[in-house]
Amino acid sequence: MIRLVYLGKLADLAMNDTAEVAGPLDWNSLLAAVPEAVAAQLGEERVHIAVNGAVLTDRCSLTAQDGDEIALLPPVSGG
Amino acid sequence: MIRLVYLGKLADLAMNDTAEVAGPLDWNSLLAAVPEAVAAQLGEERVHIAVNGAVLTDRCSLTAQDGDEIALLPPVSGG
Amino acid sequence: MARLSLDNPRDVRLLDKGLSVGEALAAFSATYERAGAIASFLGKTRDDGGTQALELTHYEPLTLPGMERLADEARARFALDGVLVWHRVGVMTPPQPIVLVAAAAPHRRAAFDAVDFLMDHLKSASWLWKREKRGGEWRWIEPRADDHDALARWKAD
Amino acid sequence: MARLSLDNPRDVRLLDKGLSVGEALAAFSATYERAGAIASFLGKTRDDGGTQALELTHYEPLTLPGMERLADEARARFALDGVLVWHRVGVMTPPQPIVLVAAAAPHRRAAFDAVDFLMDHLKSASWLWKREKRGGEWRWIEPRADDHDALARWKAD
Repeated sequence: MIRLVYLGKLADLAMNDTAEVAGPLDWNSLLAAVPEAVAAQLGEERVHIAVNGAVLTDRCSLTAQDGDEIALLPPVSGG
Repeated sequence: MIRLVYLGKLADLAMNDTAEVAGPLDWNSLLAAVPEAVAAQLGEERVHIAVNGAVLTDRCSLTAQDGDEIALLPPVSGG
Repeated sequence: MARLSLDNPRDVRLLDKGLSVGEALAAFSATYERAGAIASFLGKTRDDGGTQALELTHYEPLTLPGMERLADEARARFALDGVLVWHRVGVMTPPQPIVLVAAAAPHRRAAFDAVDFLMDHLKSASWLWKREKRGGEWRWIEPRADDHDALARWKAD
Repeated sequence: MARLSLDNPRDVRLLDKGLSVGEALAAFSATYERAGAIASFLGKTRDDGGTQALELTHYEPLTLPGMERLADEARARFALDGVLVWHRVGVMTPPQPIVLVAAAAPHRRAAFDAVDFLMDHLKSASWLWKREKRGGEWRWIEPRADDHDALARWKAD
């Protein structure tokens, strides 16, 4: 299984902080695997994707296997 | 008597922090009353004069009577 | 008070409890006692009457490593003796400290600029997500346009 | 630690003894606990190997009143909740604090700018005279050209 981690408002939209989905996943199958409200947000350029703690420069190049962790990172705000 | 207060390097030049001189004093008699090395410094625009804690806008307008305190204020440096 | 021990030349922390600004800055000043200039910034939840609570979420694999890289970037960019970058995570209520940044340097300008640089990047370029509770409702905060403008200053040169 | 009591909205002091930065900033943060932003600057005698001692002279009738006016000017100029302006006088040896400035404000920019403004003016527009002892010789310090440039920034607008 692949672990999805929803950060910030994506966790609200997914109504969960995490989810497990069957691998492998690419960008299109990720869009299909997440709740519709999350998929709509992923359409925005400002959501970043990290695989096993490494942020993807080109998120469309996503490939993940069972055992990987994919984090969905909406716009940040700290300080 | 008028009390003169030498600040900063002027105290070194006067070899004293303070001095007493007879009043009244105007700008020219002040120049005559202080040690030569101090008078040379007073020639510079950057030395300010305060009478009884009030800095003179035009130091040439100096007038002081017995009982007054004249402070001679060279360029400052704090912080 | 007991001396807090700081990592030198950078001390970067994510804190899930309150922080004591006095203790932290006393320790920072002692750690860099030969530095001529120490600038600091403390950001607190603003008690403007409306904010009931604030929550900061982080993502373990990214947030702290990203802050450590940011601290190193500040050290590379400015002539510093050392930096401190502490950020709260979790739920907090006003008035509680959220972020404390300090920079020690031989000269004032470098210390000031480093703190400014670190704050701009923590605010809108670190892996943190902030939400606010007002009137019983939680709302996610996104950086404002001027936060992005502030960040862009550092990219111009 | 015992709570230090600060004058609100400005606490201006000439100190003839050492100052505890941790205690001062803890008290400052507590005094303005509703402020979202607190910026501070601590200047210390720089222990560059050569400086054996430093002496700061003041002139009672001018120095403290001038610093109080400066603090009020900062409050008039920036949107602040309060300021702290402390300056050491007398003889000190490295590494000792010389100056501590802090500003509390609703927003970060105002707090930063106020500390910057206060430091520029303390450095070259306050009634203080500094001399340094190096190699056994005392030498009076005058502001450098860039100190005057720093001051001029605030007059342009």
